[in-house]
Amino acid sequence: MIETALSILVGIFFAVAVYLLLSKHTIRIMLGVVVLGNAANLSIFTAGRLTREVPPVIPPDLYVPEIATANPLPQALVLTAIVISFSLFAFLLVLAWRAYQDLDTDNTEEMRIAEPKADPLPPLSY
Amino acid sequence: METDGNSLTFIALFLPFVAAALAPALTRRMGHKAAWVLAIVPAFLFIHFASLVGTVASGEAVTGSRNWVPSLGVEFSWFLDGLSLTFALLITGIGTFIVLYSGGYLKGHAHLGRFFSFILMFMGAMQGLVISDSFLMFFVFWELTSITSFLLIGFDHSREASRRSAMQALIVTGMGGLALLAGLLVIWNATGATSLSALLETDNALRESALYGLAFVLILGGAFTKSAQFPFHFWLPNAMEAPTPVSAYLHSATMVKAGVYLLMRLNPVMGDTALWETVLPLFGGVTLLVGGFLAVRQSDLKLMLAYTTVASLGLLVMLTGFGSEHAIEAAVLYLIAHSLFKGALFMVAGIIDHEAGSRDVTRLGGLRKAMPITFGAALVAAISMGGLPPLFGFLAKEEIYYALGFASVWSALFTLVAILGNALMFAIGFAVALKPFLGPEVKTPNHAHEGPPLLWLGPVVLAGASLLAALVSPLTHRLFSIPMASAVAGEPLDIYISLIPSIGMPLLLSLVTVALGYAIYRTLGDVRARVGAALIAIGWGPDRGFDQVLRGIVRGAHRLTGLIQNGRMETYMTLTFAVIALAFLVPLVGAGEMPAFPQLPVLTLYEIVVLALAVIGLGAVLYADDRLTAIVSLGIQGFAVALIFLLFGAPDLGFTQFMVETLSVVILALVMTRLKLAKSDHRPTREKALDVTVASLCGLGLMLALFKVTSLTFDPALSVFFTEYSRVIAHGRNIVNVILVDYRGVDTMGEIAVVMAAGLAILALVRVRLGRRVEHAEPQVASESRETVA
Amino acid sequence: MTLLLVNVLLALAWGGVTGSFTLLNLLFGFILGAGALYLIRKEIGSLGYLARMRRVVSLTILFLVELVKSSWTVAMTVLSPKMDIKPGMFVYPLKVDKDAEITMLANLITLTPGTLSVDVSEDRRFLFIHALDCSDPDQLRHDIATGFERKIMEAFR
Amino acid sequence: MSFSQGFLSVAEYIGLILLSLSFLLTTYRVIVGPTLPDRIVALDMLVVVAVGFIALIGIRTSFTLYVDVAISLGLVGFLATVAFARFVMAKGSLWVKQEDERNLREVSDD
Amino acid sequence: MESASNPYGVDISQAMIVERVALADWLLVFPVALPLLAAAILVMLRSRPKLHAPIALAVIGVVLVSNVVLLSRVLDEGPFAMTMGRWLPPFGITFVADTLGVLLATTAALVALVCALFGSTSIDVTGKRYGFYPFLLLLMTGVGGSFLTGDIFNLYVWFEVFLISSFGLLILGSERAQLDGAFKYAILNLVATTLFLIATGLLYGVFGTLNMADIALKADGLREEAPLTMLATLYLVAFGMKAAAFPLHFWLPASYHTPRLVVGALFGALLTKVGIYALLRTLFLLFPEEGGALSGVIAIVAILTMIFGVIGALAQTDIRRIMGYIVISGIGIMMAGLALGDRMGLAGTVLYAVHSMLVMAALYLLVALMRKAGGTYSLSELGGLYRSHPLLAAMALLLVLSAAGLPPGSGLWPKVMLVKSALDGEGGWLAFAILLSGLMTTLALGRVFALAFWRPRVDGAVVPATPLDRSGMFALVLIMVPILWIGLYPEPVLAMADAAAASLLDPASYSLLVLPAGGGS
Amino acid sequence: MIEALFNVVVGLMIVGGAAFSLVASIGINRFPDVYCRMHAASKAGTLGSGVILLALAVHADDTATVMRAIAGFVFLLLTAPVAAHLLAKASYEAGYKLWDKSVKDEMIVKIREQKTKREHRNEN
Amino acid sequence: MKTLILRTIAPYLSALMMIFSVFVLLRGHNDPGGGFIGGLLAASAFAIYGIASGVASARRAMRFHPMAIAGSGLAMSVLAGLASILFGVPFMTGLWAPPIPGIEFELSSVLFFDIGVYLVVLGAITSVALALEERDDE
Ligand code: NA
Ligand code: NA
Repeated sequence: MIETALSILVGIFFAVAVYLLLSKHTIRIMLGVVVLGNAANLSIFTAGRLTREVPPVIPPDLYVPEIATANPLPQALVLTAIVISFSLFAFLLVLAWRAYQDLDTDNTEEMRIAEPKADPLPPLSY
Repeated sequence: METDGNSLTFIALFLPFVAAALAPALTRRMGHKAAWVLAIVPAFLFIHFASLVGTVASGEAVTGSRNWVPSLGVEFSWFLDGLSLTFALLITGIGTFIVLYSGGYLKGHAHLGRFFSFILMFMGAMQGLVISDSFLMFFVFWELTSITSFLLIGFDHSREASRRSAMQALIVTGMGGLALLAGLLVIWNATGATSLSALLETDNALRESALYGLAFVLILGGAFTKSAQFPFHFWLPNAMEAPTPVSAYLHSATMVKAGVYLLMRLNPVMGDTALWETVLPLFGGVTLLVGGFLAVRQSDLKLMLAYTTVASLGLLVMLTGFGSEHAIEAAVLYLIAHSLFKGALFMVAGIIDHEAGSRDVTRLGGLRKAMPITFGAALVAAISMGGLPPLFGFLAKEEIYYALGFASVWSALFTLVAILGNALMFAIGFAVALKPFLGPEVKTPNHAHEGPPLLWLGPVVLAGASLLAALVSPLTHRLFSIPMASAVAGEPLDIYISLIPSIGMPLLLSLVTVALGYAIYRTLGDVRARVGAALIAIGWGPDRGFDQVLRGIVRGAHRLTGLIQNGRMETYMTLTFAVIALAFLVPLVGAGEMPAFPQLPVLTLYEIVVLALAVIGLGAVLYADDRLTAIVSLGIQGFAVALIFLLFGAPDLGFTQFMVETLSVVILALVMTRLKLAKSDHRPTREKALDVTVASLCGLGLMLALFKVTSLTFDPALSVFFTEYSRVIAHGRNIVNVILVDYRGVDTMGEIAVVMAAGLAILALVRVRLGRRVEHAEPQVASESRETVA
Repeated sequence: MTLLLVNVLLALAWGGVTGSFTLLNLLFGFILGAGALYLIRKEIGSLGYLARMRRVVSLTILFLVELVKSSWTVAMTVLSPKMDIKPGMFVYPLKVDKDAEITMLANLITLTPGTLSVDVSEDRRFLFIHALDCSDPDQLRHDIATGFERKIMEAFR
Repeated sequence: MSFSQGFLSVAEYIGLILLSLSFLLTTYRVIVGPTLPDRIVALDMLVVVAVGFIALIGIRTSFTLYVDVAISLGLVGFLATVAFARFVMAKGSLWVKQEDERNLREVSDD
Repeated sequence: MESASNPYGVDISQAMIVERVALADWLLVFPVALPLLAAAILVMLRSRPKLHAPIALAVIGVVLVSNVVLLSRVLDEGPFAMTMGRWLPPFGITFVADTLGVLLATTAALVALVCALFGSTSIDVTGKRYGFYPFLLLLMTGVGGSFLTGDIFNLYVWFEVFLISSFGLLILGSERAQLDGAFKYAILNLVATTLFLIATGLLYGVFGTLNMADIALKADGLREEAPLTMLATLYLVAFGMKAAAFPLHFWLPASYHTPRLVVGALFGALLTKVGIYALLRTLFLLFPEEGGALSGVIAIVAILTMIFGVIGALAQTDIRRIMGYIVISGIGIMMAGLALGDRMGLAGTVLYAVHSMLVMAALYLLVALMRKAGGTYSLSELGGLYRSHPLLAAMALLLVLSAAGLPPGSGLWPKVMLVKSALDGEGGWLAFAILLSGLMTTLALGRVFALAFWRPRVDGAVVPATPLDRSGMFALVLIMVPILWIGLYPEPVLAMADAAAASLLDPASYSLLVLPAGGGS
Repeated sequence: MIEALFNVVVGLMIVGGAAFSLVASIGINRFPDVYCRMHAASKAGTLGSGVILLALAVHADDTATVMRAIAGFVFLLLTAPVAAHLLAKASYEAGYKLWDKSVKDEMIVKIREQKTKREHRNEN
Repeated sequence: MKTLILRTIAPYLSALMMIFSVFVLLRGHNDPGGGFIGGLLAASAFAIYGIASGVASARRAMRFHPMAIAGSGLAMSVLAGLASILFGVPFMTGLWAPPIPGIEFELSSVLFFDIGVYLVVLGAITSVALALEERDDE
């Protein structure tokens, strides 16, 4: 069960990603985002079962592969997911940087513009 | 049963709203005289309903329907029997005069058109309410009365008191409306009936249902709030903030009686139970007394009348709940009487206010000469209210005492309550009708004189109607009282009472009432002071409580929201991941989906190294004590992942992963040049413990999930198909790519949409900057070079 | 003319990577190459491109020999138990003056283990080189001048 | 299996192990640094070793398609190094100072 | 193209659909393909922002019309499916036009049209240049794709499409609060979609298929051994987060008030509803039994969400933030239908979703116009608008009523259905919570009306009766029409919601529609 | 026969290349400063991987792969020195000092020299 | 960056990478590669070019705004999918022209789709890279 090894690895990836995401600092959160993406991708890859070393490519002289290949579908799914998570990551990173520029902090504790600390009590009259 | 009258009834339901829509434009053109035109609508409706009196009096109900929401079994249906028809007549009849009165009262007001509009909508809602048959239609119109009265009470919106009263009315009656809705739905469940007429045919079904208690409480919630029963009575006097025509309309014929209407309507199927006959009289009786005493406390004409309305409503509820035939007859008679005299008196109060400039009874007097017609109308109405012959109020009062009697301790108690309440109302009625007119002339803010016909027409006609109805009481009974009482009782009843008093207990009690009432009237100033002192001693009341509750809710909401939505990203993330961890683990443990411990794999040395590389990379990211190290370390785990993909036969993935990982690092490096670099965070131990726990549980959850999933046998059908036809049909040897561009090309289409959107969004982020508040200058392609060539 | 040559070379490179030297494929490669050249049209023109293939080959052989030789030296250095190195930075006065030649020289120097081109002076007259064994910089300068630099000038002038 | 094939497969395995060791050693340098350029040099080298690793897998599995992966990796790996070099140039001096401070602190801690 | 075999001697009919596709079936593709194409073209035309609004409006108009035609076709002739790339289902990606999906897609298109119209004047040139309309169109693509796809992974992709476009819309303007809000929004939503992705990976590992109809068919056979409860729970959490259900709602109040209000309108209308839609699909189509087992949890979540929403709304001073909490409260109400799980409750949820799309969009647009008229978002400072802008006030009142579930607005009917359904079952607490939240919504929004419209300005100033921009007012009036229409004559939409609910409760017929041959293995 | 020879050659190249990579990775751990480490990384490393690529070229049985493997080798040779140069230059400019036991630093001398010359010129 | 060596070699490296990217794109249907990877390679090429020779000249080399290129790619992909409307087959059905002898790849709607992917990735990533580099140069 080669999947067991990867399952454990995915668990580690996920845990590390969560730990990083729980940080207060935007750059660490960004690192968490990358690791989270990898955790998700690896988990799809693992869930689709693993085959060693045989890529799902049909040799030029055949119409269908002779030997069992790795499962192509999860690969396609992961590919899509990689691209998407990369796009999101790039956006988030630039967002974090812009937030840092304009909010002068990379600490989420201090990012209190949208929901300010001193939130006024609404009027109690009519 | 589809008759011509029915089509007209259908139209009647919309007519007031059409008139309401036209009112502003009409008023803009005709000024206050638009009242004459607009009054045609209620007058017409009155005539229409009057034309049905014969049919209904003969014991037949006029019903009809149109399709509305068949999917929900809801029809747009109406039901005109003695009860609803009498209400409809009162609403449209009084409505006619109210429209006219409004024209006179608010003559020259900038928003008279709007006012007409509101009052017509209100009338339409009220009319719809009483003639609705289907539950939901009933509910819709019920809520519309709340909403339109909200608008009317808040008409003078620049005053805070108006706004407060409007909100109060909306909230209290809105609350009741929701209870009513629930109640109706419960009844629907219990009986299967979706309309009132169908419900009335179910006989004992509701009473015997297990849901009766629930339905009872919910229906009472609706009725008591709407009809201002103690302890929900406070909104009604506050509603006096509305212009007087509104008060007159709302509090005489209409909205406040909606609750009574509801109770009367449901009496045949809900009444006659111990619950009904205990709770209703008790609340009604208390309300009667509370209303009476609070009325005495007041010196403002409108408020005095308003509190007596509360009292009257209490009386009506008490009678309706009492359950005996006579009680029902009494309720019916009193309801009609009250509509007529209270409408008239409110309008009188308005006229006094309008003409003399004050409504304070202590500052008014001697107006009889200046306003003889008004005085006459007021006097007649007050006599009816006092229960004196020869007015309709007398009939009602006689019937009341006849109904209650002294048959038991229970009925004796209510008889005493009724005597006290009626006496108080007697006193107030005469105080309103006599005090301002009799005695020496008092200087009033305005020089008082008789108002225009638009103003006095209403009170005069209503007062006249009180008299006429009593004079021709057999006819009145045959056409209105008996059909209505029969409808309320759910069985044919007969009413004989007339102006010719029969000697007996009722008459005696009437005399006691009058005597007591007169005594109170004479010492009104004194009583007022005493009650006032008592109330001050009590201090707190539901009215002030309303404000306190409201403020408490807002304050509490503010505090609670601040606690949960606290603006701290960390809280949000921690909670979210905690939930995610639970989502993995609870079903695994709770639903028996826990995997068996899987076989350990046999790995080659280099596979181990690659896996180790990934873990080392992760560790390095975690332990890196500066961020750049972390970023570089991030590259390691990325490469390791790519190598894993390669080792397990996924060259495309490895390929992409390498590229993406590299580009991620590149972008990180590009962005990092703009960040001031600081040390990475070190979390306090407690925080770290929490974070580690949450993170580990998440990781554990996903790992176990994967153990479980991979332990199942896998169905490779899709991939087999893809492999089979990849080359021979889709012309591609790289199956992964064929999936990407052909089998599942739509995914890829979405994927590139994401890529493009991300590019666009990042461009916007980079270019559009705060401070300058303008976009960063877009470099012109093929313009001057900015190269740094030496 | 040189452009055409470069374009043909690119087409051949295309044929190489695609592994198909059919006419159509080469033609396609040619078009692609033309496109690529179009993209960098500003930068082209400074390179003198002469078809002195033999000298180029000679340069290549020299480079490969140097590569193996010095790789061995570095490997030995790395693996020697006590790392006895005398690293340092020395300046090499350039004879070549064209950008392409300087670049080529610098890269060849870098690729040869033991030496590493760190920078070119702003006036393009000196090359700054880091050497693992900088105990005798004059010898190093001499080796470069008679080796790579001379061969480059022969090949491309 | 002929001798030469056996030899080759042993060689492949040895190669994979050597490269794996190489990975680990290089990774060690990435992690310990101590300076940013050190890490970048090591990361760059990691990419290069990966190229060899992939080529070796290509040989081992006879799926020569891996060679393209290797080529692209070489090319993009270069991009990463360029970007880092650029970073070092832009922010390096500031960074050097921080690293010096840290090293000094470490010394004083001892 | 039509031959049964190809040069390799393979029988194509074993792999592909050989019948020709009717042109009318393409209506199923347009809601996705047309806005996507238009977005691409607008990006190509990014240097000519003036062209954006007319093109976008035209395309969205076409999409709306196409959706309406599609809807009428589905109602007349029943649902149908198209499997992309001509591959046999479940191998290709199938789009399914059923009442549920098409009804929501049509409503979404209407909202998009209104917002596009509103944005034509309220979004400045910079905003247009940096992608307002492309993002809007991509958002539409993503939302439309989510409603129409019959493939779970494809659903994930569309989620990402509208997520990233929502990012783009969120940061348009790059104000400080926007950056702050966008950061929290982005990270938390990323977590949600990643969880969706992970769950889908696991699901694939269990079922070996991604086609929802196919999954539904296979679920019964796997119920014994496979961790279906866990999958259902994961989807519940992932989509619950998308839908902003308590306690996974945090991103919404943190961000919805920060972007341009027309963007808020789009978000408030569309995004969370997609979450609800996805919950409906997964819990009723894929995992009906497990969804039923979770109904207790969902009921609690529903109650907490609706009450927390209104409490939050009462606590705010900023009217934009009030609307964010109103959105949340509505989610709770929709989740109530999910918890009830009977036909009436589900129909109520679907109808409420339609209602909420329209009303939330309208409320945000109203806030925008209130700001224009009154100069501030603060409830403490606003005032006098009743006098200065009576038409706005009238619409505000209608919207308040509608949001609170009172006549004559559209909110009444779904609430009636949900309460009815709750009382039919064991959902007394749900009914109570729905009614209570309605009352508190009345209070919260009634206060807004009383304070901002009725009350004169606190500083005593008279609010000038400045005319509001025409396309803005027109947009608001335009969206009021369906709101009142549903309020007064709910039958057509209600019947559709009912049909949608019926089909949700009948996964077998859905499977049969998509897979007439009975599945992939 | 020829195939067997090829196999042996490939095997040797693999082991040799891998060994070289290993040496390089030892090198970057043993060398004292970043500049010295670059010697190991950018050359020994490149050479090691390059040899394996060439081994693949030898091993492959179709021209396309052969050409591509060689192309890959060439790409490596093209990029590696540039990368090394960039890093070295950047590090030097950023102020990363040579190992303190380095025997010479003519560069700093030269740069200062040039600078003063330039200033001198400017003054004139 | 001010470095003669990089500036001299970058254009050629970029051109090589571009060629290689097209190669990877076109062979993707049969071997690892395809539009996405090709696009990333091409974007990397422009990124290197931008770093070496300045963003302005990279922009000049591209002629169109990178986002416009991305837009055209997306449009191309969607149109490739929509083309099947003309043949009475579902959306995104691969349409294949008869093979041309001597050309490695076959002309098809699928190819256009993949080229669209390539252009989107190329455009979007280049846009990001150049925008970030540009900000840096200030
Ligand atoms: Na929403
Ligand atoms: Na969302």
